[in-house]
Parts: sequence; structure tokens; C-alpha cells
Amino acid sequence: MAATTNASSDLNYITEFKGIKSWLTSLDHKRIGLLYMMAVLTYFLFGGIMALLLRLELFSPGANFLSADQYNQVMTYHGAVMVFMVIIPGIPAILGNFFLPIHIGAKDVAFPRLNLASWYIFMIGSILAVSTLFTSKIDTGWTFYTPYSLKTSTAVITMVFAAFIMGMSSILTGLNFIVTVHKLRAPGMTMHRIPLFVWALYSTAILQVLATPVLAITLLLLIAERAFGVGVFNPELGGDPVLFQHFFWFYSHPAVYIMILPAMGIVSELIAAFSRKVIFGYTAIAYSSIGIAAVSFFVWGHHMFVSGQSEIAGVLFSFLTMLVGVPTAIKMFNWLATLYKGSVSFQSPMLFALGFMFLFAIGGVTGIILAVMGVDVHFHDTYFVVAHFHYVMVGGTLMALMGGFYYWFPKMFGKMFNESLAQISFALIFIGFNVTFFPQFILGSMGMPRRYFDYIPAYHSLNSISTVGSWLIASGFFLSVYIFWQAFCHGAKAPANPWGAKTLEWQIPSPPIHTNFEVEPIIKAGPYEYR
Amino acid sequence: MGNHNSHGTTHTHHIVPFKIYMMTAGALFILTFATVGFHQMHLGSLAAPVAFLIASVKAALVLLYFMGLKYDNLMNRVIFGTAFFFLLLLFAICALDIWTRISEISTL
Amino acid sequence: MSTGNTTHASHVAHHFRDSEHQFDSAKQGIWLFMATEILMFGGLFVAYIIFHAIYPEMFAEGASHLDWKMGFLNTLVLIFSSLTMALGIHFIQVGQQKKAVVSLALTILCGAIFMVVKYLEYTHKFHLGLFPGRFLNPEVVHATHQNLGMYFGLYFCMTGLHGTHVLIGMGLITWVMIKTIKGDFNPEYFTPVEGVGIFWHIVDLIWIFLFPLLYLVG
Amino acid sequence: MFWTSVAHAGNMMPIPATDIAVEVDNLYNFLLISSFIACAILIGGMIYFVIKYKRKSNNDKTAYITHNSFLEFLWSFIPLVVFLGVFGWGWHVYHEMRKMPANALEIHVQGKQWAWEIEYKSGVKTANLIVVPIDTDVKLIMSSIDVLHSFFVPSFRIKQDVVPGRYTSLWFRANKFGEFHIFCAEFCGTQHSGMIGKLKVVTQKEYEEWLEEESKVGTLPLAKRGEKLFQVKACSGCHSASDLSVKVGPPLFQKFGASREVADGQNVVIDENYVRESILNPNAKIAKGFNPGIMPTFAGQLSEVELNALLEYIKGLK
Repeated sequence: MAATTNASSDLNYITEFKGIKSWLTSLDHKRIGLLYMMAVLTYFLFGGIMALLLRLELFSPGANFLSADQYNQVMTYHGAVMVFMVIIPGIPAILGNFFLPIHIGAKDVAFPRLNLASWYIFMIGSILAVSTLFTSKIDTGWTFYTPYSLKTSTAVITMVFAAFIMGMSSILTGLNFIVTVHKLRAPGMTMHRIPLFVWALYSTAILQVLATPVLAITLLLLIAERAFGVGVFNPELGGDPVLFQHFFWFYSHPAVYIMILPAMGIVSELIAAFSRKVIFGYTAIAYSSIGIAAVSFFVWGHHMFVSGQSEIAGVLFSFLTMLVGVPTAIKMFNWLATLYKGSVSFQSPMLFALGFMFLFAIGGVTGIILAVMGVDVHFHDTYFVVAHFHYVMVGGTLMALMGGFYYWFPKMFGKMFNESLAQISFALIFIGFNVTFFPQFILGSMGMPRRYFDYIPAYHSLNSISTVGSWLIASGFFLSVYIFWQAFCHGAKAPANPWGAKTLEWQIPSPPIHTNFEVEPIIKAGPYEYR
Repeated sequence: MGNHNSHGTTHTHHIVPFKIYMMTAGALFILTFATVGFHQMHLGSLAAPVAFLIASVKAALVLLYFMGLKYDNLMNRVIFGTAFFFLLLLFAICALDIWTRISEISTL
Repeated sequence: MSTGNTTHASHVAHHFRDSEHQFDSAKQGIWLFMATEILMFGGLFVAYIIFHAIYPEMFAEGASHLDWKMGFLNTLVLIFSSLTMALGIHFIQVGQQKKAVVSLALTILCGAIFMVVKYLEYTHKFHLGLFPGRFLNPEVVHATHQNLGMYFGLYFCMTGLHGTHVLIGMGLITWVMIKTIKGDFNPEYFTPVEGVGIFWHIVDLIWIFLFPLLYLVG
Repeated sequence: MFWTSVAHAGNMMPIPATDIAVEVDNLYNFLLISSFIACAILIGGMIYFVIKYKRKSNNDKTAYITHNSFLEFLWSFIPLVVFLGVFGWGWHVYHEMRKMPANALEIHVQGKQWAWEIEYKSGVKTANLIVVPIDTDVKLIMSSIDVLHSFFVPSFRIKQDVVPGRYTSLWFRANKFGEFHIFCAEFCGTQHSGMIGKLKVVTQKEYEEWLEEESKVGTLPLAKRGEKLFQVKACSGCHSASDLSVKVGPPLFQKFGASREVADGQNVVIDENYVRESILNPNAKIAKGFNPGIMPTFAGQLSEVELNALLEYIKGLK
């Protein structure tokens, strides 16, 4: 095999081929992961700047430096970019692409060409989305609710079509991962020996494949609605705007789990690796991922308790939402139990994992509060909801993504980073996050609705605190960028296994060779055998 | 390895006999004519169920023989079945909402 | 690279064990893709059925504007094309390349006939003023229901999306036909044909439901 | 109870002004306390464990515990019971909110970009102002003429989307005097955050007097009626009448008789017919620097007399 010819040399997946073209045409899942990383980090910067602008405008009541229309556009770009272009592709397409095949002992994903095609499709969609900035922009919010999205004069069709294209990319990635997990596991790698990160990606992939097509048709119908006035979602022709919300959330609620499940997978890896302890309740965590994925299809209507859907539908959705809380609680307790009698190190990836547990606990319990119908009527569409989903999406997903980056950086690039700076970066992000978003729970309780350009004076001081917090978060992220850049250029050479972890990627050199393994590994035990 | 045992590597491609294809196509043609025949009979409220029953039988024939699901492995059947299950879910809950909404609004 | 391995035939990528392994994986991927097709079209069916239940008379009026004979003809054409597609794969499997090429060519021809009939139907509708959505003027077509545009909106969305799939399918079949002529396929390796075939059948399968839904049940 | 009073102090909700609001608060307080306990267990446990089992050396031996069925059952089952409990409680409260009272005082609410138009049975119309008597069942019958809005009164803990093409409804029974905010909670465009109204709770007597007062509008002088209409039709949301500040649309203060440049570069004099055209067909001659399509047409919504009244009012803005 090819691997044997490389055994003596120090060629790896980065150095084996050279030139821009070798990257843009690479079928190597590791390189495609890095291609995604470049794109997603760029969009993250863009979405982040939008967030800073929002917070700055909200520093005090009244128009400060944006007009109401500009604010609505910035709000829409922040949401749409962060959801469709950062968090959904984030973990699966970057870290998943890079590590899923290695985790199961495969040389690549099942369909490498399709994998590269997914990246190109994603790029086409995302560039199209950003291009609306230079035309008439968009101001519908990332949810594109009808009939507002039919009436506004902004570039809804372009943006919606861009989201459709990115959805296609997401479907293809999911499809690829499912087949990879089913078919490409190394000898001895049974489904009960794959790392929990793989279980999480597998559950995510199922969601991507089954939920995204419904988004696709919803978006196509929305385009047709705007272009021809089909009338399905337009009350003027006897259509039903609430049906649009059903169709939209049929995807977008599972999409919430597309965003959080991979993060949970990373946290399972980090907790086990940095406690040097076998994960507690492997099967429970693995199957709770699948359980969350399955139940998440049944709960979309909890976004619609006051939308005018029927009470019976609301009750059904509220009940089912409670059921999805259970597997989530199971995961939290299992991580906690894994720490018990472990050997806990406080290296930066672990700090992010612990930060995740802290913030996700708050995000989780507020999620249950919001699922309780009588209480949600007050909180719906207020800053309480904004705070809740940021605790889950940023406090959860982005914390895990950062933890994952720090954890796997030595493997991906073969360099070590500055640990103490990384810890400062964590502290800035963690503290800044709480300063930004905790006041928003209170604002929501007081009744401040979301997507507000202006607010009554009673909400002033908490909004100012929140804005200051956003600067802390930003400085934390910029520090991380500096750390990675510095490590990439001047970092010390990383050993194969700097953390002493047990999963397969740490048993091969850093960075890995083009075909991942010199000889096909034969698996004899589970992924967390710390004894 | 799990794969070795579950989706055995020993089987070769199943070749569906020529005759089976022809019979399937024949059945599909006959059923299409039947659809139109029933349509001409103006069955009233039964028209829709009959038409969709026939359509489902035709779809099943296409799936089983033309698409070869009859000879395929369990996983592929499960995958395809799942799609229909979630489609049903989308339909059932949307319909439930709209239907019960109407009955609730009438008490407004 | 992996070509050095003697057990690997040229069409087997380096990360698969053998031809069979690659075929099974590809086929699973194709079936997953079919699942997404079902869910995507399904959304339109759900919308159609719901609004059909809300406005039965309006939908009946809409359906009365359609000519079931056209739909019937297209159903026959598509079923025949499905047969030729299946036979195309069959002939490759048994090593009869020439017959396979003829079958695939017939399939493309059927697709073309389908599209021509669709074109005639569309132009006829436009001629009568039966446009989708807000472009349909109820006075011009003497509609009893003011929102008749919704029926035709759905009609054009569903048949339009289906027609797009037919076109894509024709393109894909052309591609595998050219490869067949070049002799790229043999009884050991015909994965792309199998995949394109499954795609083509799903297009047929969706039409099997569209036909009674749009043309017959009014 | 001690804990509930702590929670009351800590829940940060506006002071409840209906019985249902108190019920919501009780449920929310329970949720807050249980959430606090859950977080204390999870976060506290995490902090305790990471400190207690901090890595001492690189050769630490860790326990090999793969699972514990009893514990796992407990931490699945107990949350489930709690979740189902609060689900039932939440349903109960929600049902109370949705159960429309018989013989309520019915008020029509119409959402539009970007104001709430209110109409009483007696024909009295207001914008962004609802006056209701205390301790009376009030039912709002709501519709929208353009996009989704959501009627939200934080002090009453009630919220309902207003959906074009159908009616939705909401009821409340205020038990405190005062003025309460009405917000729009569903994104509806440019002035979404400006769609703020006032809900005044007064005595039955004050309420009747207020209605009486308002119904006299028809006998007022034209310009006064115009001023009233300017509020009711929410013109004032977008056009300033007291100074030259620019809101969504151009100001109208001191504009009558002046000339203005319109979108195609032409100059028009703001006379009676231009004002009339701009109300009935707003996109015909857009003032330079403003976007078309923002202002809805008022054709069919205003009678000739009402148009005259508005015109008189605008003429008199000096």
C-alpha cells in the first residue's frame, strides 16, 4: 500500500502535495476539513462583527449610529451567517471531516469527490449569501417568516436560494458521514467501539439528511411565492403563514441539534481525555445522541406556542419537548460521573469543556422553562429566548468548537500552542459570555422583545452591561486567533500524543500522513481504555 | 469487523431476470389503464382512495423490482422507509394543527 | 498510489477493500439521497393535500382545466422509460453492451417525449391565461374561485420541480450512456448506471403519484 | 414560604397585574428554584469533582467505572418526572389563557406596520391606546392588515401573534390600576421596535367618561378631527408633525405650500392635491431620499370628510 512507501519519510498530508491547486482539488478529507475551516472562520469573523455592531447600537436607547433599517439588516446577517454558515457547518464539516475517518480507522470518507463537491457547493451558496450585502441586502431575520419576507423590498430570493444551496451541501456531507460510519470502520471497530464524537456526528448526519430536504422545499416554495405569488404561505391568496412556520421549524428545530450534537460529542472526548478515565455510560451517551436526533423531529412546534397554532398541537409539542430533555440530562450527568475519581487536568481544551458544561447547564434548564407553555407565552420572542439560545449555541457549540480546536490543533498542524495564553483566552470568552448574555435573561423577564432596534429607558443599564460583555468575548476570540497563528508559525513541534488520549488519531503521527494509517489498524478495545 | 458479518461481502450482484422486468412493466401499464378506467366511472367520494391505492401499488412495484429494493439489504430498506415515516410525521402534525385550529377558532 | 495494490481494480478507490465494498457503499449513499428526494417532494405533496382539504371546490375547478389525456400519455411514457432504464442495467449486468446502449438511448428519448408533452401542456395553459399565483387573472379565465392562482401555483411548482428532475435525469443517463459506449462498464463495475437508474425510477415514482393527484382527483 | 418569596424577588418580571400573571409567576418561580437546584447539582458537582480529583501526577490511576444502571435510571427518571410535572402545570396555565370568557368586553385590535389600531364596539377608534375598566373580562379580537405582529403585554404575561387573513384572540382581567406597555413581539419591519402602545386600566366610571369623550370626535372642528386621525391612523409613527426631524418618512411640519423635489428630480408644490395623492397613492411622487413601497395606501380607508380633516390639520402645522 501507499502508506508503506511513506513510512520512512516525514511526509504528511500537508507536505505531501504542494501548491494552491493541490488544495483546491484535494480529495483528502483532512485538507477538505481545513478548506472548510478557512471559509467558516472568515464567516465567523463577519458574523461576529455584525454581533458587535448590534450590541454597540443597543448600548443606549434611541438611534445611535445605525438606522432602524440598517439595524434590521445587521441583525439578519448576524443570524443567517452564524446559523447557516458558521454553526451548522462548523463542527461536522471542519473537525468531523478531519477526524471522523481517523476515529473509525478509515483512510477517507466514503465519497471523497462528493466531499470536495460539498465544499464547493457550500462556497457557492455562502458567497451568494454574502453577495446580497452589495445588492439590496436583506432584513427578514434568519427565519424568513412570511408574509414579511414576501413584502419587504430586500434581496430575499437571493438569500433564500443561497440557503437552499448551502442546505444541499449539508445534505451531502451528512450522507457521506452516514455511509462512512456504516461501511468504512476498520476491522474490530464495532459500533460500540467508535468514539462518542463519531456517534454524535452520526446522529447529526441523520438529521442533516432527513430534515434539510424539507427546508429545501420550504425555501423553494418561498422563492416561488415571492416570484409568482403561489399563495401557499400568503394569506392574500388564501394561504397560511403559520404553515410556513411549521415547514420552517420542521427543519430548523432538528437543525438546533445539528448544531449542538457534535458539540456534545467533542465534550465527551475532552472529558474522557483530560480526566484520563473511561467515559461513564458509553452506551447511554451514544444512544442518547440517537434518541435526541429522533425525538427532535417531533418538537418543532414549541417555537410556535403563540403563533396561532391550535392548543392541541401546542400541548403535543410541549409534551414531546419534555421528552427530549431527558437524554440531554443523561448526557450532563454522565459527564459529571466521568469526572468522579478521574485525574482531571486543567489544560485549555478541558477548560473549554468545563465551560461548556457550565453554560450548557444554564442553557438546558432555561430550555425547559421555555418549553413550559404557560411560561413561554411571556418569554416567547423576548430576550430570554435570545439569551437561552446563545447559552446553547455559543456557550455550547462555540465553546466546544474552541475546545476541539485547542485539543486537535497539535494533531492537525503538528505544532503546540501557548498554553497560558490559551487559558487567558478561555477566561475572556467565558466571563465575557456571561456578562453579555446573563443580563439578557433579566431583560427578557422584564419583557424586552427581541429584534428591537430601540427600547424603553427601563432596559438601558442591562443592555449597556451586555454590550461591554460583547467586547470581552471579541477580545477572547481575537486572542485565540493570535494564539493559533503564532503556534502555526513558531509553535514547538507537537508529539504524536501530547494529551495522553486513547482514541485512534493520537496513535498516529502529528500531523497524520495522507492515508492516515500506515497499516490498517485492527481494533481490540473501546476508545477510552484508561486503566 | 462489524461490516464483514452484517453486510456480507460474499454475495454477488443480484441480476433480476429479464422476464420479471417485463412482467413488472406490464402490470404497471395495466394499472395505469385501470386508474383512468376508474376515473371514467366517476366513483364520487371513492375516486380519490381508489386512485391513490392504485398509485401506491404501482409505486411499490417500481420500488421492489425496478429499483431492486426487494433484493437489497435491510439498511437500504430502512433508509427509504424512514423518509416516508418522517414525511408522514410532517403531514400528520401540520394537518392536526390546521384541523384542530379550525375547530378551536369556531368557538372564538 | 493505491493502484500499486494488486487486489484493487482500477475503479476501486484506495479506501475501499474491494469492488463489492465500494458498490455497497455507493448504493447506500444513493438510497440516502433518494430519501432526501422523497422528503423534498413530500413537502409539496403535504402543502397540496392540506390546501386541497381547505379549498376542495377551488382545486376541483383547477383540475378541470387540465387535460388528463396528456397526463395519461406522460405516465405511459415514463413507465416505459423506467422499463428501458432497468433493462439498460440488466444488459450491462449480463454483458450485452450494445443492447444496454440502445435501452439507455430509448430512456433518454422517452424523457424527451415527456418534456415535449409537458411543453405543450404549459404553453396551452399560458395561452389560456392559466398562470401561477398572482399572474392568474380570475376574470380572464372566468374563474369561480378568486384564488385559483394557488392551484396553478402548486401545479407549476410540482410539475416544474419534477420536470427539472427529468432534465437532470436525462443528462445523467446521457453521461452513463457515453461511458457505456466507451466500454467503461462491465458486469463487475456498473455503479454509476445503477445509481442513475435508481434516480430515474424515483422520478417515475413521483410522477405515479402526481398524475392522479393533479389530473384525476379534483 | 421563604423560597417563593426569594424567587419572587429574583424573577425580575414586571409587577403582575392580572390573576393569570400571578399564576404564571408562581409556575416560573417553581421553575427558577428547580433550575437553581439542577444547576447547583450539575455545576457545583462539576466544580467539586474537578478540584477533588485534580491531576496530581502524570501517573495517576483512575477508577475504571463504565456505568451504573441504578444511577443512570435515577437521573433519567427524576428529570422525567419533574419535566412532566411542569408540563402539566404549564398546560393548565396556558389553557386558562386560551379559554375565552363569556360576556367579555370585546375590543377589536388591528395590527399594521407599525401601529396598533383599536376600535371599540361604540365606534371609538384609537391608535396604540387601549383603555379598559378594572376587574372586567376584556377580550381582544385581533387581525392584521399586512404582516405578522404579536400583541404582548408584559405585565399581564400574555402574548398572541396577530396573523393576516384570520382572527386570533386574547383575554385578560386587569386587577391593578395603571398604564402598561404593549409591545409588538414578532418582527414586522423597520419600526418594529416603535410599535409600542399603552394599556390603561381605570375605574368603570372613568372608562365610561373616556368613551363618551372620544365619541364626540365627530363634532370637533375639522383640523382637530384631522389631528386625531393623524394619531389613529398612525401617521405620526412615520411623519413628524411638530418639528423637522426625519422619522421613517419626511416630516410634515411647516411643509404645506413649500415645494419639494421628488424621486424623478422634478419639483412639486405641496398643495391640496399633492397631499391627497400622497395619502391615496403614496408611491406616485416619493420625496427625494425616501424609498418607495414603505407607506401603505389609505385608499378606501378614509372617507372624503376624513381626508378633508387630515388636509386641514396638515395645512395648519406651523
